[in-house]
Amino acid sequence: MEKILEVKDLKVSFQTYGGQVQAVRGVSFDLHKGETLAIVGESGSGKSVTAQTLMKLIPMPPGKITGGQIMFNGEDIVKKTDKAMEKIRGKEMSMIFQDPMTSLNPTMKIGTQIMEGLIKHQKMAKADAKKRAIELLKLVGIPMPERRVNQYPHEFSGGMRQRAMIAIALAADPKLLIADEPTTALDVTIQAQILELMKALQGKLDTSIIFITHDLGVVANVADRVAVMYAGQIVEIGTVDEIFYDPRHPYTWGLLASMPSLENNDHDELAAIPGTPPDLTNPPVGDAFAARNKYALAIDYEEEPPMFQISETHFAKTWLLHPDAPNVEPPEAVQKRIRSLSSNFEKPVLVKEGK
Amino acid sequence: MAKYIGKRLLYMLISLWLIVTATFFLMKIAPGNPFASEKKLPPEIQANLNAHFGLDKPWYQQYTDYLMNVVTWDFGPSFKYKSQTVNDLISDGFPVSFILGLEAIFLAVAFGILFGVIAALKQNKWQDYTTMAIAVLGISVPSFIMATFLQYFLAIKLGVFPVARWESFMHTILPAIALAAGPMAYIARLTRSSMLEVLANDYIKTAKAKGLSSGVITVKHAMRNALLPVVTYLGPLTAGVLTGSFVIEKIFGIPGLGFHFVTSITNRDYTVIMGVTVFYSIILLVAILLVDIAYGIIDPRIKLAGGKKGE
Amino acid sequence: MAEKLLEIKNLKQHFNVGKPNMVKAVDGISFDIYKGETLGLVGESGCGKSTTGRSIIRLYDATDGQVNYDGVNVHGKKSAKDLKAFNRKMQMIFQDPYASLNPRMTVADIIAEGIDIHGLVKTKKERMERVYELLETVGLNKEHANRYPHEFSGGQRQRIGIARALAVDPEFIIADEPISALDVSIQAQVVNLMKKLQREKGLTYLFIAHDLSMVKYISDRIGVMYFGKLVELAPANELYNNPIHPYTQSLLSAIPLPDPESERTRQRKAYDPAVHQYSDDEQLEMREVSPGHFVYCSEKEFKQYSVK
Amino acid sequence: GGGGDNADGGDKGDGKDVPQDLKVNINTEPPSLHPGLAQDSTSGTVLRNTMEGLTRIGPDNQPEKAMAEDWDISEDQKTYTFKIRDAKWSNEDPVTAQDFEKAWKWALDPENQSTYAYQLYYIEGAEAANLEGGSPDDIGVKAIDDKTLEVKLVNPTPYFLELTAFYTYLPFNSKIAEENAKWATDAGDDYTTNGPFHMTEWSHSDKIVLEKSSTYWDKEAVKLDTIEMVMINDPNTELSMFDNGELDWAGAPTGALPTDAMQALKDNGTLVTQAIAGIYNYKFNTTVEPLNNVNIRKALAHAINREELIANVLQGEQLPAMGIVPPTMFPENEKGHFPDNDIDAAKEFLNKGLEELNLKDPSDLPAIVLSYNTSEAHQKIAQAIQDMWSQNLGIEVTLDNAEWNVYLDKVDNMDYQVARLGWLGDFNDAMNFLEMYRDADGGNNSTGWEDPKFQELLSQSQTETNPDARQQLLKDAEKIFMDAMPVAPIYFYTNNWVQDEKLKDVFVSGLGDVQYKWAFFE
Amino acid sequence: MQIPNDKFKVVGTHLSDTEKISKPSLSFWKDVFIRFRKNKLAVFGLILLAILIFMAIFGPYMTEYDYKMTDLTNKNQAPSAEHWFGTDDLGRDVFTRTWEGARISIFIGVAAALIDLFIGVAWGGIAGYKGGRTDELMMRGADILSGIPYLLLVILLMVVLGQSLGTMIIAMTITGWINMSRIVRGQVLMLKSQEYVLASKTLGASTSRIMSKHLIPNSMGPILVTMTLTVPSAIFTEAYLGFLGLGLTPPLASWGTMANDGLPALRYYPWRLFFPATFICLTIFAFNVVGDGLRDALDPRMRK
Ligand SMILES: Nc1ncnc2c1ncn2[C@@H]1O[C@H](COP(=O)(O)OP(=O)(O)OP(=O)(O)O)[C@@H](O)[C@H]1O
Ligand SMILES: Nc1ncnc2c1ncn2[C@@H]1O[C@H](COP(=O)(O)OP(=O)(O)OP(=O)(O)O)[C@@H](O)[C@H]1O
Ligand SMILES: [Mg+2]
Ligand SMILES: [Mg+2]
Repeated sequence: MEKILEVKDLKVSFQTYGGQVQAVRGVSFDLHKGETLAIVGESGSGKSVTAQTLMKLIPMPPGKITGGQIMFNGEDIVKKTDKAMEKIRGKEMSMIFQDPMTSLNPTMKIGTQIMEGLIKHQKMAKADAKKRAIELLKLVGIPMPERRVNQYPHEFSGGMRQRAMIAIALAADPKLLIADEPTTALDVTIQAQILELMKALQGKLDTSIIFITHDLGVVANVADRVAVMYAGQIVEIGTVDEIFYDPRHPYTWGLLASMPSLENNDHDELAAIPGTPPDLTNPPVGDAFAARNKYALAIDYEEEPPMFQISETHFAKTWLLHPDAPNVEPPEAVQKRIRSLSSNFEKPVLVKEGK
Repeated sequence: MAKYIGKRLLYMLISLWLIVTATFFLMKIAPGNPFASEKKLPPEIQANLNAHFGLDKPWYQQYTDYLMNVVTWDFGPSFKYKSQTVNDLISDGFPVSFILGLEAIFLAVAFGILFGVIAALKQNKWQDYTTMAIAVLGISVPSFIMATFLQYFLAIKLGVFPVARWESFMHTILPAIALAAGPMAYIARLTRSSMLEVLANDYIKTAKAKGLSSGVITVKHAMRNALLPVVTYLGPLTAGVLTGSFVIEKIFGIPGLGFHFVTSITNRDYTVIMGVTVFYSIILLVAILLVDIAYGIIDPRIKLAGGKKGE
Repeated sequence: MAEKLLEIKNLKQHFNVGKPNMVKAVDGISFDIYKGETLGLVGESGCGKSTTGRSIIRLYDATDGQVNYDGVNVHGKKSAKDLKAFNRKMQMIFQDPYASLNPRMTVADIIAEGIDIHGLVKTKKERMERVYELLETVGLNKEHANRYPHEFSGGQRQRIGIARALAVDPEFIIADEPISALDVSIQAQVVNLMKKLQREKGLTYLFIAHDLSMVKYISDRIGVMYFGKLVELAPANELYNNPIHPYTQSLLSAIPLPDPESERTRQRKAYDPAVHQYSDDEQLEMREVSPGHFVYCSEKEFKQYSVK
Repeated sequence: GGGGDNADGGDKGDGKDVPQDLKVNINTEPPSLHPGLAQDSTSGTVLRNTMEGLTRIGPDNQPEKAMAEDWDISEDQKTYTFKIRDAKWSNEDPVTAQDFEKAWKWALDPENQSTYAYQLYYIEGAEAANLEGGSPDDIGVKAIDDKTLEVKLVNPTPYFLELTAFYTYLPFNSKIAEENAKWATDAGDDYTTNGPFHMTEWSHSDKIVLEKSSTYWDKEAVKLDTIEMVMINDPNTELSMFDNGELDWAGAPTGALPTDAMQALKDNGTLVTQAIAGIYNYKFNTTVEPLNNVNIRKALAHAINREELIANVLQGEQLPAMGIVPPTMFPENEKGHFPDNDIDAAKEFLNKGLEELNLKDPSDLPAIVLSYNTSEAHQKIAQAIQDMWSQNLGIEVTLDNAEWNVYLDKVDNMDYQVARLGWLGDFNDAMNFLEMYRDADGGNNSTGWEDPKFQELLSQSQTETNPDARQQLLKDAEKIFMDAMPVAPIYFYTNNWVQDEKLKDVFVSGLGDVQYKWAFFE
Repeated sequence: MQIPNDKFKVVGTHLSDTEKISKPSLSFWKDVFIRFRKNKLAVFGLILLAILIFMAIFGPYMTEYDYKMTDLTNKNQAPSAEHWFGTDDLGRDVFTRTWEGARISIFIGVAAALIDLFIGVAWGGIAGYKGGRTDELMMRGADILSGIPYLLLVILLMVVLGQSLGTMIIAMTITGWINMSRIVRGQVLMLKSQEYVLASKTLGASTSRIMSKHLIPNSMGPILVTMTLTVPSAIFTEAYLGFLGLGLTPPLASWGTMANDGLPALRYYPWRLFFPATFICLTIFAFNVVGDGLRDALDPRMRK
């Protein structure tokens, strides 16, 4: 399959008065045509920053790409000027932002905000663009779209704003769609509709999707592959089955264990990961997750773990995969999921340059 | 909306009435009278004049007379300019002031916003500093100094423009610039500051993500939202500028209305004071109403009705 | 159950009244919230959940209806002092995290705002300690206290909002999608915290959310809203096990599960309001189908449902 | 504009091809161009050039024949009989004696609100008709026939002929005035004129255009084709326009020159200076301490260095005033009643005054308040004199300025200590400068001073028919006045202006009135 | 890679590690100060202001002349070793007068800015925030004040209160705040429906708190710009009022009166205008860059 995007060792930091916040600390992944990559992870782990960096939308300054490459269609985005980016944004790549209220212009009608991209990139006439905008609103499940196009963002509910954002992004018929928590504010029925819509788009245009979400149910639904982020790094990446059925990183375990399930009725505490995430102005030495990891090894406090490869597609960044590491039992909730996958290598293999 | 405007029109009438009342009493309390001069009139003539112009009537009667004048829009003759009525003064002077004012406002708004936007987009670059320097000059050099400078350098030294008077389009340029400089500078500063604020918002990022060019983003997304303080300022400014500026008219010998605002008071020309005050106030009040309506258009979150619970 | 803390009677909230684009965001809903319980509120996006919450806490003046808190009408006139006391009792976590944070205040100041307003601490040091405590409670770092909202990720912002609401030790919290932007682990942390506070201090929650598994986990009772109306209200388990209203059924069928395989095969039930085939003269209201289980239905449907 | 059609050639008249179009500044809108209503110099300037009275002040500053081609004066100098010449109004109506009679009676009719009606009070019955309800028929002006006008006066008035050139004495076309009461509010068919120029355009607050009148009896003498009178109320602009060739004249009497330009204009030799009958005074409030003391007043009056003030502050070659009547009337007043800047005398007076007030030192005097009305020129003079008084006499002075009307009110109510006031003569006679101090409560006295001897002398002068004797009476009166010093004279006014080099024969009278009748460009 | 075996021992969490705080807690204002300090131009403006104030205090004593001492024969002298800034039309030393004038003009400027801040901001803020009838009442009040002829007001004030600095400040106060109040009201109208204001409301914040913590800080841009505009206009208003007989009496100097007096001399004795005008410009420039710096420093979202 053709690679549409290749991110290599991306590093992004923000200059603040408190010091340099290293929001993204060497992220590498690739994305194929027509594929959906879900990114999950700790909130504040750099998912949005990574996503926005792909479109060069982080504010610069204070943000700065301190290293790495973003090869999109064979060209390095990092080197492109703003002017050149204008041709790519909204046409080749589009993005659904996380915060729907502040991401919509409060003084512009929803319809106009959707139409803008259509008029610019698809050279539509105004009337056509409006028709299309209404169509898009209908597609994202907003009732009475003819009336809603003429409303302003503050007259929309949270979920409706989010859907408007989605409509804006979809209007572009992009090759790469970056969706940053696109369905958090949606009820499950609408969420399902939206996911179907995205899949339909994917089917039609062979769009690649980067899907950031916290909802593992949604991940299970849409993703082909999943990347788990923690403290500015990808700590585990693999196919959706590999992550759900054979997770290797203790943080992934923590995530999977924290979910309540519909079936059991017990009112026990949910299994949260203890502690607070690290301060990215001074990332800890060694494994950033170590301090909160009950499986942390002594070496985790000294040296950053390298990337280990478990299968052709499955990588994890933890010392636990080191041949010398002791065998540990994942939490119970995780153990229930684990299946042995045939594609796995015999033994985890150390990857030199963390991929 | 119609209801709101109706309500505001009512308030306007009340405001106008209060302005007229306050002006009337201030005018009456102020020492002097329209016939005072260095060479004093014989007291009998003075009394005769007072009687003729109704100045000997009790104050409440004079007051109601003035109110009637306002209501019927007939302010009577000027005390000083005996060949003209107040209505004449206004209808002669206003068109001139209006044209000059429009030119000035156009200059102020067009260049003010342009400079402001450039300064904001190029924050802390030379463009920013240049516009800042222009703005500082514009703000700190008042219009009469500006006018004298323009006259001196552009009219006398370079001879590009006529020195003064109101005869052709060329004659309007210098006064319009002098009048516009201050507001332009202020608008530039206001625009810069609110543009900076707006540009830091997330929706600018969204607009970028749509692939819009920075020009379109600036004009369509940022400027409109940054314009609110400018619009606020434009209301009273328009009223002030359209009704003429005393100093500019004096320096450039322009037969506008602004002249009367000051001279009617120094002359104690009561009818003219009343007339121009009412005229200006109406324009001012309308301009302010328009500003309030513009708020709702610029930012739909601002509710016109103002009151909670539909009062 | 315990005593009623909140009584909502026929609450209506219409926007743009008298204009062609009038929206009946909330259109006559009634329910009670008991002391110490968590009432979950779910429903289609745009159905009026946030509006309900905002009307309860007086951010909107209700078009019609009543909200009684501890027997006192929330929307009635109050003295400044009563109002302040009331404000301390009832708090809200806003749906939109970033918009609800003043961009010019540090996180510490945002969180401490309620503390300052109600004078809950005496010294600066105490104040900071309280702020650190709250930060930690919501899973943030002390380091973050001096930063500004724009320097945070979506989830972190959400947590600041939660901390702010908790700061004044309220009795009743309206949580408008408090956890949707958080990762599951932090979600768990927050939910655990809310539960703990409820246990310890007898807090009452109105919990608005979309994540039905979380709603089920935290709520005692759940209300389902559709288009400005409450369509079903039942104890949490009852609702899951025995959903009656077709919309509820559709909603439950759409819950995504964190299991790729089941997701590949899931079947959703669509809801079409036309199935009710209500005629004009039918009286639609909340009817108690089984003890504590209310459904918005017509007389005819009521009979059907009761039979089941 | 009305001037356009003349721009291409001045081939009328002398056949010279210099355009005869004058552009001057008249400062402001003339408040009224009705002779009976006019009361200011701007209106006067326009009227003087469009209308013509019985006489006109000729280039020798004497009244010469104008509408009156001849006159008779009775023995007692109280009856004047004028013979009106065959002149026409601009609408070809003849100018008649009735036009004068009606015009003067119009002004005296209290109905008409003429503020300058008192200028006609020299005529028998005039004051009564204007103020006391006297019958207009008793007014001593009568058209004996179309061309004969008889005027009876109250007292012998040596300057009456001169007065008939004054604008309140101008006639108007009574036929038109009867048909259209508002005939004087705009240029047009009804604004008929009998003077050298005819008003063709009056755009209010902007400009007035005069054109040579084709019906004027003496049109041969008139050389200018048009006069454009613009209204620029800013001395700097006026001068700039002159420099830029947009005006042919800048400065007095119709405009003003900026003081700061004086030096430069003097240096390049273009400044024209001409004395006029007017004086700039500091009046003393003789009813308040310490200014009720004549020696203090004298001390203050002596301690002003007028020469230096004129040379450096005013810069208009004004004449130092050490008397109250301008030298145009009393030539010996060029020297005045006391020396300028006589510090020794001033100190002597001061000490005497202090003694009388039982004070030891000038510093015991309370600060003297010097009031003036809001104007830059007054302010400068006040500051300079403030410094002179404090340096020469050690008297502390505080300045107090007020807006014009407020100021007049203050002065009228004697709510001041030292106040600036000026006086410009209406006619060329010393009486004009002395009369106002006759009574303490007289309208224009405002010093609180009066003296029976002074009053007596003035009364005598009014009936005295011998001009020399009369002159002496007035001089004696002035002496009394200067001895009491209720007013410190500062300087006599001059007119200063610059004019186009080619512009000739513009006549500015001793009162500062301008006439363009004879003017031309060479 | 050789790693000793004992390193591969499960040691578990070290939760206390995350408790450390490396950055000291800063108050908002300290934070603002730090940000302000990084703005070189703003700091330069501050230094400039300091110099101007220093000169205002000590400048008049640097020469042998007194500000009111006239010397008519030495009038209108160009700048020279004797008279550094030349002399004016009464022969007074312009240098001395410039710094004498600085005292008054800077004082007036600051007073006007404070009037703006305290009356204008509060008035507009309350009107905008309260809305409804309060808004109507307050803003119509402002309209009425700005409709009444100012000159008339001033004349009356002068008659009633007499000539003094206090009267002048009152005259400036009467209408000085109106523009600011309108600007602030506009901003507040826009901001008051922001969610963070609502949030603060639900916390029980009083109007004054919402104003001072939320609405005003977020309107700081226009407020500062308007204040920097007020300063020069106040400096010239002072001259105008002085000329009308309100406030300072000559021979006291102020930049405004000096510029007024010097203006007609522009063609002949330019230094009489140049010095006061330049210092007005410099002051305004300083106020502007300081204002800008403050604005930026007050907005944490700003790029550095
Ligand atoms: N403008 C900024 N200035 C300083 N720090 C920033 C800025 N933007 C983001 N950060 C920091 O970068 C880190 C990553 O933020 P990011 O928004 O990518 O998180 P995220 O993974 O999207 O989290 P969430 O799931 O909560 O949205 C956070 O720790 C945040 O504090
Ligand atoms: N200020 C407003 N003006 C006009 N309409 C509004 C306004 N606020 C909300 N609405 C409308 O009211 C309805 C209910 O909105 P509300 O925000 O309560 O929905 P919600 O249930 O919270 O949805 P979500 O789950 O998407 O947040 C929506 O149709 C919305 O468009
Ligand atoms: Mg994010
Ligand atoms: Mg909502």
